[in-house]
Formats: sequence, C-alpha cells, structure tokens
Amino acid sequence: MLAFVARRILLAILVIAGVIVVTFAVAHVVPGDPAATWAGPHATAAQIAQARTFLGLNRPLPVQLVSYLGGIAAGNLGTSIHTHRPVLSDIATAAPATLELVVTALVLAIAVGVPLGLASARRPGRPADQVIRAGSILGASMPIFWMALILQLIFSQRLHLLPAAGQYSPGLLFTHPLLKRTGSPLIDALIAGNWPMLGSALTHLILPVIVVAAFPAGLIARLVRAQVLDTIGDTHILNARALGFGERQIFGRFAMKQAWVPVSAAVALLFGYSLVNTFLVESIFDWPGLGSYAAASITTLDTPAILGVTLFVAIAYVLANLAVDIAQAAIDPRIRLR
Amino acid sequence: MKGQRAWAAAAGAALTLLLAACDGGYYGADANPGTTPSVFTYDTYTQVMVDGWDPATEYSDGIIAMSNMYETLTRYDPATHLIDPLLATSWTESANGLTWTFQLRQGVYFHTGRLMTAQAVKAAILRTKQLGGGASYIWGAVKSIGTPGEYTLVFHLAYPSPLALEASADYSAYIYDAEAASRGDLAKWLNAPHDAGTGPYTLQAWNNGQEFEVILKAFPQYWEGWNGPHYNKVVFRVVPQDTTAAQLLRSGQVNFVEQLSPPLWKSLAGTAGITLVSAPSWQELLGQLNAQALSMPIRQAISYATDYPGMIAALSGAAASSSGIIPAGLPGYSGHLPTYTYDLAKAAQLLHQAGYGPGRKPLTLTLTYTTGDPNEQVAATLLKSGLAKLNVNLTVQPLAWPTQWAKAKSSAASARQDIFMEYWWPDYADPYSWFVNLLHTESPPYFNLSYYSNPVLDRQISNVESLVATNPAAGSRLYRTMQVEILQQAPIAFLYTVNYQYAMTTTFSGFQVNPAYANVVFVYNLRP
Amino acid sequence: MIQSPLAPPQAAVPRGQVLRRGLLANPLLLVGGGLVLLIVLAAIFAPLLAPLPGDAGAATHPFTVLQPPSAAHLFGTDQVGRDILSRAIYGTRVSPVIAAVVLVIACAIGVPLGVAAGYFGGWLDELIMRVTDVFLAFPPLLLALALAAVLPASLTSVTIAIAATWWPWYTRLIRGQAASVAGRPHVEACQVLGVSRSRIIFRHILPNSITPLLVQVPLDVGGVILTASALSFLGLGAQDPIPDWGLMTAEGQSYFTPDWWLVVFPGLAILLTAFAFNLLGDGLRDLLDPRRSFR
Amino acid sequence: MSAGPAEGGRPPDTARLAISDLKISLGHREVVSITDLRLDHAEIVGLAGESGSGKSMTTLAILGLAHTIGASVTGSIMLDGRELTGLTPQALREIRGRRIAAIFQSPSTAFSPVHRVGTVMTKALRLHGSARSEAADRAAQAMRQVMLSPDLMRRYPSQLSGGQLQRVAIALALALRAEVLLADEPTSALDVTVQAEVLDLLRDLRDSDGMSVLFISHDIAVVAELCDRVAVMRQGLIVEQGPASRVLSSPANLYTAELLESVPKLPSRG
Repeated sequence: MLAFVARRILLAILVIAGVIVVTFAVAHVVPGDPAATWAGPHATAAQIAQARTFLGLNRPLPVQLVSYLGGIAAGNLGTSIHTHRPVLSDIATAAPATLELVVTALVLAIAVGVPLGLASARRPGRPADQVIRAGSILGASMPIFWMALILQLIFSQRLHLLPAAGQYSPGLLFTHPLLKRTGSPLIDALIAGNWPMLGSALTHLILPVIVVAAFPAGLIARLVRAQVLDTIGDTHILNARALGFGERQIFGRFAMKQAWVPVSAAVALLFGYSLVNTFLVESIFDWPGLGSYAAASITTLDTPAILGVTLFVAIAYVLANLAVDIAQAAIDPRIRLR
Repeated sequence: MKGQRAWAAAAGAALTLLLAACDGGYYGADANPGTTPSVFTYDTYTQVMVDGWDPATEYSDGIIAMSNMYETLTRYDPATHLIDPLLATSWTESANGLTWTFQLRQGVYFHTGRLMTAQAVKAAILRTKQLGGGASYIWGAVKSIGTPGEYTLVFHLAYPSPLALEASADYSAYIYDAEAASRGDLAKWLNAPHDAGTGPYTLQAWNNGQEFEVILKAFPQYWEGWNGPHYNKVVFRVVPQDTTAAQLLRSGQVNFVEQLSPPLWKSLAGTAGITLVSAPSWQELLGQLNAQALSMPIRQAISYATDYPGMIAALSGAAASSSGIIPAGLPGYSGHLPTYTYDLAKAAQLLHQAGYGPGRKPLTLTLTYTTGDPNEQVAATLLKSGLAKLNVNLTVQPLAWPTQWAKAKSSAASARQDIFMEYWWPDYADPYSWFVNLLHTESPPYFNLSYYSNPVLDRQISNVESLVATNPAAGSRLYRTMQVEILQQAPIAFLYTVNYQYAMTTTFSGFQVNPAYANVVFVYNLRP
Repeated sequence: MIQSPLAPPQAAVPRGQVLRRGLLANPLLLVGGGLVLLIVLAAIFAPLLAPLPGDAGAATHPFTVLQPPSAAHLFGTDQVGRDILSRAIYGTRVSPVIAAVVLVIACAIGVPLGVAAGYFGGWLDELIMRVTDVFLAFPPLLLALALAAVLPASLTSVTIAIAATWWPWYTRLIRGQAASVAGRPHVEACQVLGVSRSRIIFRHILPNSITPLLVQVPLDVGGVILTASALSFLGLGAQDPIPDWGLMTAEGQSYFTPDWWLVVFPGLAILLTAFAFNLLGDGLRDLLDPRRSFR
Repeated sequence: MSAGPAEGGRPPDTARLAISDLKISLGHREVVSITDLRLDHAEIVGLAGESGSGKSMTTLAILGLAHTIGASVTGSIMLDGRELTGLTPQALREIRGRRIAAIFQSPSTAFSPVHRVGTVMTKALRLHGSARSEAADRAAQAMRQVMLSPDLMRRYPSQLSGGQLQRVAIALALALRAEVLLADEPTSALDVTVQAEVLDLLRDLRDSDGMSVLFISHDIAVVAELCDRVAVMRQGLIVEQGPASRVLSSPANLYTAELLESVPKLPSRG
C-alpha cells in the first residue's frame, strides 16, 4: 500500500509539472504585449521596456519557463492586472466560497444520484428506469448557465421564494456579525451557532447548488445503474441471495459497495468539472468565488489571473484524483495490485 | 494505511488550506460587532476606483465615492443654476475679473485631524495644478494665490476665468490635506489607500476588484455635524448583472441602482418600496473615431451610418437626441447646428470617396465598449447594423472599463480601437470639458481617444474660457464656431444624451439629481 | 465450457434483426435520431424556415424592440428588434457546425497520434501518452476556456481552443486499439513478409482501430455544443450579430427579468440540440457496443 | 452409516429434499423437467450431465431464485415434508442459507471482492438470528472445522486461494447449520489436490454432521468417487438415476454410457 501511494504521488507530481508547462505555453500564445498592459496607459516606451525587464519577458523562453516554475514552487502565481494583488492571495480569498458551493453540490448529487441509480437498476428497462435515464441525459445536455438563469427567473424573480444572488443577506452582518474562520459562511455560522446567518447562507445556497449538482447527479445515477447491473450478475451476488439476504441488502450493500469504486472516481472527475462550471454560474448568482474571479479576469483580459485560476483548478483536480485513487485502494484491495 | 485514515488526511489538508486562505476578521470586512449602523448601499455595474485615490488626478468613475469623502470650495445647484457656498462661505470677483477673494468656512477639519486653513487650501490647489492631471486645467488661469488671513484666500489670475464655477468641479477641485503624508510621497500615501478630505465620510475599506468594493464610514468631526437622521456608512457594491441588481434592490439589500436596462427599470414601476427617478442629464454617449486611422470621409460616413432615432427608440426613455456637442442646459448650447442624421446614402457616397463602401473593398473596424452596460451594447449593435449595409464590418469588443481605457491609451497605435464608445460628462456646469479633454491635441492620449489633432482648434480652445469670462456673447459665438468645425471634421460621433434612470428604495428621502456631478449621490444629504 | 448459471441461453440472431430490436427496445434512440434529423434539416433550410432571415445577420429593427411572443414573432424580438425565432433557427448553423469542425480536427490530431503510439510503441508511445496524460489532467472545459480567453474572441478561436483540448481523448482511445491490432498474428505476418509500414498502417491498423471512434464521436457532439455555447456565453466566442445561442443567452441576460423570451428560447435551443445528440449517441453506443455502457 | 443408504424408495416423508414434477421454463421454453429427485438424510446425491443440461437451473429453482434470471417454476420441492414452491419471498429467505446452503463453481467470485470474507460470514449469521458475539464464535469454529485459521476471516477474497475460499464457503454452510448443501460444480475450478481435499471435506460433513449434499458436476469421475446415488441429466431431463455403483458400472441409458466413456479410466473405489 505504501509503495502504491508513493508511486501515485510521484505520478501526480509529474502530471502537475506537465500541467504547469501547458499553462505556461498557453500564456505565451497571447497576442499582444503583456508588458504594455502591465506598464499601464500612461507608460512611455522606456517604461514599457522597463516593465518587460521587470516581468522577465526579455529573456529567452526556456529561461522564462524555469523562473515561472520556480515562482510556482515558491507559491507565486504572478500579480493580477485587475486587482493588483498577488493572484494566489486572490485565489485564497475566493476559493472557500467555490469549495462551499462545489462540495455541497457533490454531496447533494451523491445523495440524489445513488438512490436514483439503484432504483433504475432494480427494474431495468421499466418506465421508471427509462425516465431516470432520459432525465440524466437531459442533465448532461443542460447548458448550466441557462439553467441558472431559468431557476433564478422562476424561484426568485417570479415566485419570490428564494434569494437571487449572494452568499447571505449582508444586512445580517450588522445584526448578527459573523467571525471569519474558514471562509465559508455556512460552516462559520454553524461553528458560531449563528442561526439567522446559517439560515440565510442555506437559502442562498439552494439555487446555485441545484444548478451545479444537476449534471453530477444524473451522471452518478447512470454510473450506479451501470455498475450495479454489471455486478448483479456476479456469483457473489447469487451467493448472497443464496444466503438469504433480501434484495434491499443485495443492492444497497453488496452491489453498491462495489459500485463506490467507480463512483468515487467519477466524483473526482465531477469535482474538477464542477469547479469549471462555477465559472459559468457564479457571476449569475453573484457568488464571490473563483468563478466570479475568473469571469472578471476574462473581461479585464487579466492573463495572469486567468492562468493562475486555471493552474489552481487543474492542480486541485489532479490532487482530487490522487485522493480518490488512494481511497479506492483502501476500499478495494485489488486495485493496489494493478 | 487504512482508508479512513487516508480520507481523514485529505480532509485535514483541505481544511488547512481553507484556514490558511482566511485572514480572520469578520465577514463584510467592516461589520463592527455590536453596532447597527444605518448603511447606504450604492449599486454600480462597473468598478468604482480605477484611476487611483489621489483627489488631484482621479478622473474617472471614482467621483461617486470621492464626492462623499472630499469637498470643493463651491457647489453647483441644479435647481437655481447658481453656485452655492461649500468650503467657501462667500467670494468676490474684481471688476477686471483677474482677482478672486474667497472667505473660507471656519472650524473645518481634514480627516487627518488638521484644521483647514487658507494655507492648507492653497497647498492643495497648488499641488493639483502642479501635477496637471485630471481636470486640473480648471486652475489653469491661476497665476498666484495669496493668504492674507487665516481663512481668506486671494487668487490672482493670468486671464479672466469663471473661478467660482470652476471651483465647483467634480474633478481636481477637491480640497485636501496636502501634508497628510508629512514629508513622504503624498500620492503613494493616498493610493495606499488613504483619504485626506473634509467630507462627511472617510474611507474604511477598499476591496479592489471585489463586489463590496468601497466602504465609507462617517467622519465624526464633520463640520456640518451629525444631528438629525443621516446614514453613517456608505457601501459601493459592484454588481455586473443588472437583473441581480434589481433583485437586490427589491429585497432592500441595495438602496440605489445607478443603471438598469430600460425595460428592467420600467418593470420596477409600481413595485412597493421602490422609487424610480428619471431626469435629463449632461452625460452623452460618444463614439470617439480614431482620427489617425480613419480619414475624414470615413469618419463622416460613420456619423451618417448611426441610426440616431433608432437608438433613442430602442432605449425607450434612457436616451434623448444629442444636439451636437453641448447638452441643453449648459452655456454654449445651440439647438440649430448642422448635426448628422441617419442617412445611409450619404454615408455610402462618402465611403466611395475613400475607396470603400458597397461594391468596393470591404472595410473592417473595431469598436470597444464597457461590458455590463446593456445600453452601450444596443448602441454598438445598431451602429454595426448600419455599417454592415455599407460593406463595413464592425468588430465589437465589450471590455471592463479599466481594460477598455488602457487599450485605448496603448502606446502601440496598432493595439488601439477605431471607435471608442464612452460616456462623457462635464467637470463643472460648463461645456469646456468636452473641448479641452476630448478634442485638444494630447500626447500621450488620455481622454482624447480619437487621437484628433487640430492646431487651429487647439488655439480656439485655449482662448474660449477667458472669452466667456470677459465677453459671453463672443464666447458663445466661438463655441458655436468650434462645434460646427468639429461636426464637420467628425472626430466624435455624438450618439445620444443620457436620460438618467435611477432606481432606489423608498427608505430615504432627500435625493436630488445634480447633472453637474454625474451619478453622484451626496449621501450626507439623504434622510433615512 | 461450463455455462454460467445466469447467462440466459442466446440463439444466434441475424445482425439486422438485432438492429431492429435495438431500435424498438430503445425509444430514446428514435427520439434522438428524429430530433437530430430536424436540426440538420433546420440548418439546411434555414433561409426558407426563418421568417426574417436577415435578422440572423446585421439587420436591426430598433422601433420594435423587446416585443413579447406573438403571431408576428413567435419567439418575440430581442433588444434591437431582431426576430428571435429566425435567429434561433439560424443558430443551427453555428454551434452544431463548430462541433462538427472540432471533432474532425480532434480526430485528425488524435487518431494519427494514437495509431503511432499504439503501432510503434517504445519511446514514441511513452512520449505521446505522457503528453496526453497532461492534457487529460485538466478538467474538461478548463483548458479550452483558458485558451479561448487568451485568444481574440471569435468562433475560430473557440473552434481552435476546443479542438486543441479534445484530441487527447481520441489518442488514448485509438492507442489501445491500435496496440492490440498490431499484436495480431496477421499483422505480424505482414511485417515478416516485408509489407511496407504505410501499407500495414493504412490497410490493417487504421481500419481496425477506429471502431470505438464510431461510438465515441456521436456521443461527443452534445458535449462540444455545450462547451462552445458556454464559451460564447462568457463572451469568448461568437460576437454579435452571429446568431449563436450562447451569445444570445448572454445578451438577453440584461433583459430577462421582464422579457424572459430573450433567454428562454436560445437556451432551449441549446438544451434541445445537446439532448438530441446525446440521445442519439447514447442509443448508438447501446446498439453498437453494448458492453461499454459507460465511459 | 458406512454402508450408505440402500437402494429403493423410502417413504416420501423421510426424504430431506424431495422434488417431483418440477418444470422450469424460460419464456415459453421448458428447460428442465424433473419427475422425481430425492435427497435423504446424510446422503450425497450426484447430479451429472453436460453443461447446459439444466443442472444449475435446478439449483436455482431449489433455492427459490429462478425468477432472478427470469425463469418460472412449477411442481413441488419439499424440504422435510414442507412445500417450498409458493412460499412468500420472506419465508423463502429464512430457509435459504439457514437450511439450504449453496456453494458455487468459482470460489474466487463467490465472495464480494470489497468485503472481508469474515464480514460476509458474520452478516449472514446475524441475518439468520445470531447475536453479534455468537456469530463471530460460530464462524471461527466453523473455520477450524474446515481446517482453516479463523485469522483468514480478516482477509479479502483476493488474498485467499481458490481452495481456501471454497472451504470458507463450506464453513459458512456449516456455521449456518444448513441441512442441505447444494454444491454446484464446487471443484471444477480447483486443481486436483485441492479438489481431493474439498471432496474429503464434503464426505466428512455427510458422515459427522449428517448433512445432505446435492453434488452437481459435469465430471462423472468425481461424481463416481464421491456420491452415494447418481442422477444423470440431459437436456433438462433425468435420464437415469440409482445407486452410484450400479449406475456407473452398468449404465442403463446410452447417454450415461457415453459420459462414462469420455472418462479415461473408471476410478476404482476403495
């Protein structure tokens, strides 16, 4: 197991190095002059040349790549053009909101997707199965930004049931101030026992979470269905039946425990996918996370910020995959042997 | 290693990351636990502070925050069209118009704690004049400043100029503590940021690039005092989506929305708790036409290809027709100028002169506008539509304002756009601002983003203010001559004059539209 | 050998019958195929179907902006008075076409690399597959988004950005197949007999390796359409007046609270198109490759 | 009991498992039809036949699981005089495992790969009414009975050999105190020495615990070596049945003879 973990970590490090190189390459296909953008509108030719030297753009590409790698190793992702702050500290400010959204959405997706998938597998081919299947394909076909707008239109603008935007009602900041511990108002309100704030954070979370969870829930349902149907023909399931176990236990315990392996791999994939999806919906819901930061970076042509977020999300994705690999090996010992 | 332990380790790492990400403190960066201040929240679709925090040089959207932190010697009153006292209580002008004496208000303190004296005011004005940024041209006529008394200020002018009016400007007229940084670099100190004004509010927090961008708190020693109902905090909140802004307004989370799309604004009519205010403005939407890249016939063709009535119809109520350069209500306005009409035949004829147009080689132009403003988007689409009929392909690029501006000021001519769409409003109740900023030769470019240069016009611009001060009729005639010339040369397409469409909650009273201070809400004057 | 107790006895059924049965047993495939056919027809006959074809281009009607759906404009008009129905119909010529181009480019890059890696093996295989791994280490959409963000906003940029991040999937898919074909006895026999490499690749490896692509490519059409629409929604793709559904949704965002039709119909078009292709791809996979019921 | 049961019918009420007029159909196709098959107390009956002859389907029918592959069952299956066909699923579940246990062909897939084998054992025991501590004790005891260390219960199936797994399966039947064991090709996937060990174990169970075993195999040689009585099955029908010695030495049916011929040498019984 230790050797397995070590090998996986080594592989992840190599992949991250590759990811950094690709990001660097993307940064250097930018048409235009980053030095001029940096130097600002009042800059003279001399100032731009100075900026070019400062940014290291006058050096050969390989040298720039090495210093870029060195910078990243030291936790330096460059300086944002639109906030004039280090990109990493911008990301640190924005990440908790995004993680709150994505993690909650994935929990919801599992809570909904697994039972639906099991229900589908219990009676394959029957109307319920067809409906669940069509529903999950519909979820996979949903333009997520549109779904966000439509839900906002219905539940917030028309029915006035849920708040349209934001992470909580800012008015509460004055009546029920909340200490920042984790950066997630939901968790912080829970820790502090600040119930009005918790309620506000929860109601603000509903719409964005549903939007982010839609596709993962459908995918998990289909995956569970396929895996369970795949397993249900296995001898050990027959054996379990022969031992007198009921169908509920057969599906929920025996077949499902095996399905967790591919489901957890899918959750890592969906984690990455959902992080990127926040780029599309956070600005709609005015959610102060990485997605809003990325969207703002796009309208300000803020290349260091865009690439910083890209790198951060890609590395988070690689690490999530690594964590799942290791967890899977713990669930299913056969994986270690591969 | 067991699975559970692996999960715990991963969760622990994630938690550490989360904790590391936070610098502690309270949400909202400012909420002072235990107090329940009354907060005024101003919603804007674009970032507020993009041009620095120096009151001498800031020359962009920062006005909406700065006007609540800094004050000027005088203020323009839109109701009476007169100049009201502010930091100055009274003033006199010598017969020849070359000497102005201002009596200052006593007992006014800067936010730095220093008392405002004639010496301090003089230092601020001289620094502003010397830096030469923003609208510092308003002090252009000032030759020297005398301080005969602790609260008496005497301006000696090189040529006659309407100084009391100019002192009411919304840019570069602010009085600040020029010694706030002692011997240090004041600009650097201000951009930290700090503020050194005398106004009712002082800076509490600046979250650059974030939603709750600027937060101001009451300045306890404000000279007018805090008796009676006042807001004691002001929040400038950047919400790019105006549907979100409308929702926030409806739920009372913001008090004032600067701009909504016209249909959205109208849809709020009759909503309980919301007041709509519509008022004519001195703010115009312009297309600055790159005079270095486009010849005069092409510029004229673009002016003819603009569907003026179409824009006004499409923006139903948010736009009024433009009358040349100077909006109605300002000196120099003339309702009878040879303005452009929507005339594609004439435009085609002009393009043919330049070798383009229908049946000739295609012309490709780029236009930039400010992202998040649906009205600019509509105007750009209509312009593109008109030009498309003339075999001109207009590439439209929406950009955040700082980026749009930076690109236009780029030292590389190739990086600049052909048409720069932006709003312009006067620096004080006078048309001079249009001419000196947008049309006077400027190198490197700052707001003359048509890069237009005309030495004759430059000379006329230099003379017009003193002419207005000494011979208003002749000044008016000169303004008219210049406008005719500019319309002929077409470095700018005057698309329309904005009709303000503000939406606000009914939780306060006392709001007054003042076109001399575009989009500014003087929060102190509101009664919650 | 011994039959598993659970394998139901299966008589040999002619292939055509399998197809027919598959179609009947899978109504979703029929629905998907029908919808795709409609979309293709709409794209071909857009000029005949659209009430106002000019509105898909530069035409504007500023005096009839933001009209709600009516007999004259079934989907209403947008913020500059264009007929949304006409634009939605012409939209079938934008993102579906991008999807086709992207998939062709991705195959053109991915297939040769996959075949090379699978057939030649060795260091070339290592090199290609490690590069592929790095590309696949980015979550879907992310790299395309970053690339599109640094390129000038246009449909060409979007096409390049998506294609540049899509090929590694195909390389990986083809490589495994090519490696197994290369190991088959008849291919080895060809090598011994001195048949030229190019002949082996084009006559044996390639035709036998691309089968999984026939299943995968239709499945990916919906995904590319969604990706392209998302990039346009963020302002990185199509520019006005191109009737791209993602761009129409983005532009309608400022108006949709009172004027819902600006957002509802273009988004519905994206949903329906992606749904149609996904149903079709899903059904085709079940039909052609029942084992691989999940990627 | 060393002599084994005598030839000839016992009264039906003394049979542990009695099958009569059993018909199993898949759709409209009848795949198995058994007029009479009985299994007495402490008896091993071999059910021999080629693959596809319906042996495994019979196992499923006895377990009441034929419906899981879409088959329908008519006829009578009596366990100690109690009719099993027509029982509620709940009642059947109580009999499955508890009274009729089954072991299957490939031991490596008989256990859930993601559970420790001991977990499955104790879960099954607790399902059939043992308390937690009792379940662990009984499982450990059964493991020792099949000559395995109880420590192996902490292992995953992938960490055990095929022979060990088959013993675990048998231990589970033991721990559950099943009276009837359906052994469906239990040795086919094992190599010869391990096969012999498992067969010895089955004999032991018959002799010391009085377990009745229905031993299903395509391998007539193994059947000959182990069973007291033999039934030969072909295309869903029992073509011949009787005492092992008689059927194997002088088959009455041509098919039985064919099956015997395919075995190189008739093993000598000692």
